[in-house]
Amino acid sequence: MKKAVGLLVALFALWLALSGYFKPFLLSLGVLSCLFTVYLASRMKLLDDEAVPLQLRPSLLLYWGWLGREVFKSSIAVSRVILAREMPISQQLVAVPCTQKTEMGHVIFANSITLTPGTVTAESGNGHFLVHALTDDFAAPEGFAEMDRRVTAVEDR
Amino acid sequence: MEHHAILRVVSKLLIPPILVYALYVQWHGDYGPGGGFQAGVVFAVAFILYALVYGVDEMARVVPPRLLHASAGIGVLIYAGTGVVTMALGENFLGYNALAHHPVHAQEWGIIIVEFGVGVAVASVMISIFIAFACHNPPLKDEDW
Amino acid sequence: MPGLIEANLPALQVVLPLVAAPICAMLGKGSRAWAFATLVAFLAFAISISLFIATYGGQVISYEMGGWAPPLGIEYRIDVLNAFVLMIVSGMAALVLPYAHRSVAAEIPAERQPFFYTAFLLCLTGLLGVAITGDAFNVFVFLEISSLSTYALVASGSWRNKRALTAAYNYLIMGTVGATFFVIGIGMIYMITGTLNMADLATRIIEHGDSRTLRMGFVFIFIGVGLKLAMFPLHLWLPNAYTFAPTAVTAFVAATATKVAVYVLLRFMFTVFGFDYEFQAETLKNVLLPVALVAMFAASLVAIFQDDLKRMLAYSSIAQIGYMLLGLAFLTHTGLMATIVHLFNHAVTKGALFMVAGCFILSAGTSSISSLRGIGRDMPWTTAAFVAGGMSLIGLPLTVGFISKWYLVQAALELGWWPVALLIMASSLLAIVYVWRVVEAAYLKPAPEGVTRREAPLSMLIPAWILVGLSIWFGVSATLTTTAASRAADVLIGSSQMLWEE
Amino acid sequence: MSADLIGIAIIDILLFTFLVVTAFAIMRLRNLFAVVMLAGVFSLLSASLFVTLDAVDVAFTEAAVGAGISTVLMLGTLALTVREEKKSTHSAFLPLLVCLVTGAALIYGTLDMPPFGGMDTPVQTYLAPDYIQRTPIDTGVPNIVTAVLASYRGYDTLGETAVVFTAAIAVLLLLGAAIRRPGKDDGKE
Amino acid sequence: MSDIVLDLDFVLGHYNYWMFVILMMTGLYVTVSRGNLIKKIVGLNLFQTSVFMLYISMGKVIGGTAPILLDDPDTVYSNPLPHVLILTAIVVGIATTALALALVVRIRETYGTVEEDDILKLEHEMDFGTQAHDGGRH
Amino acid sequence: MYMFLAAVAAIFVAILLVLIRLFAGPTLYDRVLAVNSFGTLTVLLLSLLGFVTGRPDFLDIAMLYALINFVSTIAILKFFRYRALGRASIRQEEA
Amino acid sequence: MDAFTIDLLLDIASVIAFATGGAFLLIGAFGMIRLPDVWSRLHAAGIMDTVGAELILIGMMFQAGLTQATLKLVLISLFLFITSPTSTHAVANAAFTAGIRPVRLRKNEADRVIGESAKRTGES
Amino acid sequence: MTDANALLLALSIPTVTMFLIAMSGSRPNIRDGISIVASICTFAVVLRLLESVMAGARPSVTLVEVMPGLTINFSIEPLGMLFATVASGLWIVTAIYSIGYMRGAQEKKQTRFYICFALAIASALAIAFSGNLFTLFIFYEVLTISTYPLVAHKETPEARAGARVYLGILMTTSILFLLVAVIWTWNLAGTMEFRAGGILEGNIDPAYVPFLLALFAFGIGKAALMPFHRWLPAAMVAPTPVSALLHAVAVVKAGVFTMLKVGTYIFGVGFLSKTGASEWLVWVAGASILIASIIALTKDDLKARLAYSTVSQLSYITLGVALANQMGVIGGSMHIAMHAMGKITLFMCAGAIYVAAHKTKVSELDGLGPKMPVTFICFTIASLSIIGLPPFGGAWSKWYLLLAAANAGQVVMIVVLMLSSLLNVAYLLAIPGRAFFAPPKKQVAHSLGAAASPSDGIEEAPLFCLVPICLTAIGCIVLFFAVGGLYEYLLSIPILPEAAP
Ligand code: NA
Ligand code: NA
Repeated sequence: MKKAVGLLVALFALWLALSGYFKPFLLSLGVLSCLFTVYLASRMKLLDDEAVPLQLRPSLLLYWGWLGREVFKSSIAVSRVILAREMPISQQLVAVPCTQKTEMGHVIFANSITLTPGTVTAESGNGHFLVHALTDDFAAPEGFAEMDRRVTAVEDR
Repeated sequence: MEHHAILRVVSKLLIPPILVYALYVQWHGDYGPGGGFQAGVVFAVAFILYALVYGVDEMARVVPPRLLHASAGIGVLIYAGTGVVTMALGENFLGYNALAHHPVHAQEWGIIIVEFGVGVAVASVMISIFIAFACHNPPLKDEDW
Repeated sequence: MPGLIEANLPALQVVLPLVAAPICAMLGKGSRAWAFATLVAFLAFAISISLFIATYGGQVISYEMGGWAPPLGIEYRIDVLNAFVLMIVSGMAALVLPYAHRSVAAEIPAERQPFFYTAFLLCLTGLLGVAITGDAFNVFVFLEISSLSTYALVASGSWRNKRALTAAYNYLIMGTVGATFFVIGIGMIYMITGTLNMADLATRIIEHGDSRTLRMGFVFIFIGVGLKLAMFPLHLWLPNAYTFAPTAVTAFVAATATKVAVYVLLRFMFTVFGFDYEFQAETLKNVLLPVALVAMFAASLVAIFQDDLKRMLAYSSIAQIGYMLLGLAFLTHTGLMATIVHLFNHAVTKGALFMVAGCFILSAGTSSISSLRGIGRDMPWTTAAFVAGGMSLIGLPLTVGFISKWYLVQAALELGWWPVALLIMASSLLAIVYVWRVVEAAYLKPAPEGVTRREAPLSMLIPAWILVGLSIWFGVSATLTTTAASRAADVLIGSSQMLWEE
Repeated sequence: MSADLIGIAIIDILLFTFLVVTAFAIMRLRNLFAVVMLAGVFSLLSASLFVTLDAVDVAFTEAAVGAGISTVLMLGTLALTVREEKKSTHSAFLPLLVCLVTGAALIYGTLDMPPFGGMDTPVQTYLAPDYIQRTPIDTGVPNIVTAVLASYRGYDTLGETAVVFTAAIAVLLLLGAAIRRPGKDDGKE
Repeated sequence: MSDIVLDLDFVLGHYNYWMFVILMMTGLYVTVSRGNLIKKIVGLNLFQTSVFMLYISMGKVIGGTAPILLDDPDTVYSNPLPHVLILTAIVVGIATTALALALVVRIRETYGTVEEDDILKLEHEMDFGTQAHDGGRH
Repeated sequence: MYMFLAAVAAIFVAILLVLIRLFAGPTLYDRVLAVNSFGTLTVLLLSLLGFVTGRPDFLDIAMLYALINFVSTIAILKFFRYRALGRASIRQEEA
Repeated sequence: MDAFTIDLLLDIASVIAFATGGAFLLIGAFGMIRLPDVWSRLHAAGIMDTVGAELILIGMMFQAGLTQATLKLVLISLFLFITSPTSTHAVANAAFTAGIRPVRLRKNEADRVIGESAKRTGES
Repeated sequence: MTDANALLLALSIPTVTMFLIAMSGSRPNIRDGISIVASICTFAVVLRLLESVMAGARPSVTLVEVMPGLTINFSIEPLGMLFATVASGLWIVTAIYSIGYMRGAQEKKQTRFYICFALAIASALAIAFSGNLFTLFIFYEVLTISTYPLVAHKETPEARAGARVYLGILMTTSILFLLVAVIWTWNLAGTMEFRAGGILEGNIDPAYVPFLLALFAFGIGKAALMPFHRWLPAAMVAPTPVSALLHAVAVVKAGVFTMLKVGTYIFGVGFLSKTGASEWLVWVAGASILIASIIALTKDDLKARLAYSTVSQLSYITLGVALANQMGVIGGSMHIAMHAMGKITLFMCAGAIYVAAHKTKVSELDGLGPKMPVTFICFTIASLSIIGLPPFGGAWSKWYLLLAAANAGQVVMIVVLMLSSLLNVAYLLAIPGRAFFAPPKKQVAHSLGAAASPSDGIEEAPLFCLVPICLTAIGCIVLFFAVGGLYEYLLSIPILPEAAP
């Protein structure tokens, strides 16, 4: 029930952002629409796990800020590789351990890896992500560990 | 941690916003681009995503195909029925002015109702068609691939 | 309430089957869907009759959809020509549906039957919508409703013969190309006039005069509709589609779809572009006339060499469409009259013949002429219906086919084109050949050994015989149809001539 | 012409170029996956073009259909059929002739068309002003396209809905309505 | 009919129509020349979409904006009517595509191929088969 | 205005390059990747066009595409792997 | 600060965002062409989908100011932020499952990850 | 009973008979009885009408308006009355004869046979009574269709092929030429009524008249004008009663009757002679007379020889029309009756020979005369009538045709007619000649093995066959002496336009 309300609130916020009209008629339609969506979501069993509330944690925003910087930095690094005359790529598939407990945490970690250019999550399993890295620099375990730590921190809080 | 967790979780995250977006498009056809048809398609896309990730059988549990077939027809009936109602109220077919005292309000109501019909029909039809394709068993043998 | 219904009859004509279609899909069981669809078809037929009566005297009914005045909104504009076509279409539906019950039960899996009847109602909706509307783009929309449902109906013959699928596919591709050409044409005339209402288009086309865009608009509409009506050599989709579609579908579609397409052509040529539009007149004389003549001969010749009865009748349809186009190409009152009266006559005749073919298929399991040997003894009533229909196809006196040919030849002779008159007659000789191949096989050849063939059920025989009866009735006393055709021709010529003279 | 108009014209031309390139690629490629994806690309490029031509509703629809439904259905078909097109054996002469003749006819038809974007053409001066002026008075709906679609020409849209419904009925008639488990043989009823 | 002066103004006023024609013909060519049933449908979509573009360009007013009303009364709007027509046409197009694809699926299921050449060969064999069968009975 | 046009120009060049990758392949995954990137570029283009034409409220189209592009990519991959769109869920497919 | 200055600053911010974003787009697209195989191209696509796209969206936000358009732009960037890595991952995963391996592969620890799923397959 | 009712009754008796026959199909005796009774009744009603017509009555009935201005109308005038009398009278004879023949030859599907027969008679009467060209054309086609099953009766491949030729030529000519001519006439004159003096004069450019006439002359395929005569020999595959029906009672007579009717009431004899439009037809008819006779000489098959004889004789009547004077019309009309009586006798004889001796070839008849004396005597009488020797009916019609040729100044045609009579002698009289005077051939038995030996017990055909033969043979003689009344009657055919009221 809490999850449903959380989702409802989030969806109604989305509605308001999209609509921009504050006529009573449209607002009531918005409420109805969001209720209907929540109903469907529950039928789809989308409310089963932690997916909904996690999106709203403030710590996540902080994490995103950090991630943005990382993304920017590695973008420049990959750009260098692309623009370099001889293209110094040395591809590798490395196994990266992950310490998150929830599925959502896994996903945030995996997507964070993928979001930062130079590394892509290719497969998951065995408590690890199989990550493709473009060069040795990107394959460094320290980088992943840092990210892993931060994601777990978001998850815990 | 399972194989397609990422896809599954992200889809889980995305489907409700897509549905809300579809409904937004549905109800804001008067004000901006979009309307019943576009909304219906987007609505269906949310279900298609669900079916892609969770399987058609699972989706059939959420919306039984028979319900979909019925609602496709109901969408058409909402539209045509509006026309029939206006006829019964003394206007021509689809003459919305009969729906309220003030013609402008009547028109607005008429437009919203028929667009709703379109949306219901299109969403149901698109999902039905998707199910029909998706449930058709591929007759291919592996060596064909 | 009766007044309300009467005032809204034009809308109800199309809305009734349209509303009925989704309900039909929800009924769940084939026989329930069938009963419902049949009821609806009869109501639609009743509506069309009352519309025909209302317009027979030359009145024009205008109905504004949504209450918006014409060029802004969509208008229904019914004169005797529309009403005539509406009556053909809904009448055929009302006859084919009772017939369909048994044949569909034999040809379509039970769980798909509700969808079949729904598609049938949608097809009816589309055809009626095309025939009744006064808006150029609305024609396209309803044409596509009917076309899409027809593709599906044709394809549903696949449980009898898988070739129905490829037939439907080819039909779909050619039909869609045709529809797109039609849309291009509409776009061009819209571009130079700014309107879509047919009556409004007529006046504004004259205001703006001839132009290259108008010409190509005409050409694309002509070719687009030509594809839909299987104008030779754009007919390639037709033979297989008619051959492999379920019998009831063939009977209905052959009797109505191409007729409605011819109607559209008439409407656009004469009401929209105008009877006196010179480029059109030139095109008709230099292109359509030879094309129609070639169609009459080529298709009839091919029909002679077919072993499958349905395919033979399909090629015959292409030839018969040639007759309709020929009448149109004469650009005279009598010629138009011939075309319009042949719409009805051919619908009745071909409907009956395809129904007979369906009876053969049901009883003998095949429509191959060589395996129909001696069937005249086993299925006397069915075969007799074929003979009567065949005579109408040939154009023998006391059948409707004769009436059509009469006016066609008369139109040719009025113009002094006696070679054309001779060619018309020569082509009907080819019809004798292909009809007589069946008659000979059915009556004069011994039945194959060990084959048992029962007479077709009454639910199929009666509709077929009603059509045969109509083809004889209106062949003996054609005053009603010819007068309607004559007035329709008046409408087509009169309205536009008045306009061009301004 | 102001800068933004020139800008839009250049965008148009570039979009055209991409469209033509994509169309030719579709023609040339025989990998049907690639073809399907390119068809999606074509659809998106045309949606962009529609936006530059002020047809936002159309662009919206084209994007939804082209990216959302068409592609998925095409893929569904590929899943049930093949992924590579065979080389055609018959001559391309007749199709080429047909297309050239049709194209020539179309070009001929364009010669008398009013120039693109003009304001004094029949299309702009005849009905359009009525729709634009009357929509707020008659219906109070800001989106004129919606007003015309659902009210002035609402009957067309009813037909459109019927077409969609027809497609569903047709597909169900052809492919069946029941959800079947894998393994059961289908299509041989 | 007016005489055509093929100057720059004329070309600028018409070039986009000609581009649409090229696109249309590419689509039509794919439809009529390709033997693969799926490719034909893609071609058909191309053809139709190009026609839609032609329509939409009819309604465009240079310096105009999308026909969604703004507060400024002096705004010039492009013609909404072609947009409405094409919305309908797009819907019809997708409906046709869905049906066509369903047909292709069934064709593949029964014929084992979606190539026109192969299908024609199979159908020819079917025809030939029937004829031989009948010939035997004569 | 010019900065929008400049951004549009950059997007066009990027689209061109991505399309080349799409035509060239060589593997299916190259194409899917290209299509996905093309989708993102289109989202940007559609957004920018709203600004260029002076009606930024048409971002709805871009948003629609941002949402839908994902679905078609998933569809491509899912069915390429399992040869069916709906034969079973991804979860069941593990077995 | 008057309105003009704010506008100027916003314009400058936009120009910077567009310029860097556009540059990243171009580099990424160039990488799409230049890099040798699908695995390496994934990263080029990553540049385009992340920094390239987001920077351009941010540039537009500066121009839109505090309007609903900015809200929608934020939503778009949010959606992109969620979907683009997922898509990329899906492509990588599909390629990996299909047995496509990077060219000139320096190190391969795939066994450590897929071992478990292989075991799972064996059980069921 | 009013004349109009009598007219309708005459048409409806054979029509109703069809249904009665169909219902009594399982009981042959009742079925055959119905045929005979119906034929007698019909003849009685026709005689009743004849009486009225001779008294000057011109009954007319309009059944239905098919298209605006186009009605199915029956009106009786002397020419049609003559044809109706011949057809209904000979129906009695043929009906009796068919019973004998069909039972004797053990033919199958006799019910179908009698139904079609009755329909053929009904349409022949309808043709005779047609009040306008449109009605005539309709029943002309009905006649073709109704006789097709009769021709194809045996259902053998030969019968099917023969019937195909029959139907093909008759349909081709009637649709390709006659119908066009009919519609053209309608276009020109705005009416299709048969009117004294014709309806075309003043409505048609004289230059087109020969052309229109050609459409009619060749379109009326039943008149078997060369080169569209092939159907007649092809139809010889049919049972003999059918041949009688074709050659004497209904079909070819309907053809030449139509020719006369068109010449007299559509073109008008005066108009034809004024424009000289029928000049070419005189020559074609003349050629047809001679060529057909020569072909007949070469035929060994008895029925084929008779068929070509018919082709030749029909062209006499066409010639009568083409000569375009009153004597031509009278001679032509009279020849309908004379030839009918003669030719039906000949065919029934041929049938009797087939039933009794199973012989179809002229060369097989040697020595058969003494065994079947009555048959061959009747054959001789009929032959002489066809040749045109007194005291047999044919003499008169040939005489009037000669007069007509003389009136028209066609000397060559006089020669043609004489020459033709000589040829008739050669191909017709040769048959009884061989039968009576040639010694029976023995080698036939050798070659055919199973064929009859000289003493195989061949005797006269059954009585049902013989009686009609004798009746018609006597008819040939009676007609010679009754010609005065006939001539008087034929004079009442209006040749000139009626004076304007
Ligand atoms: Na990455
Ligand atoms: Na809208």
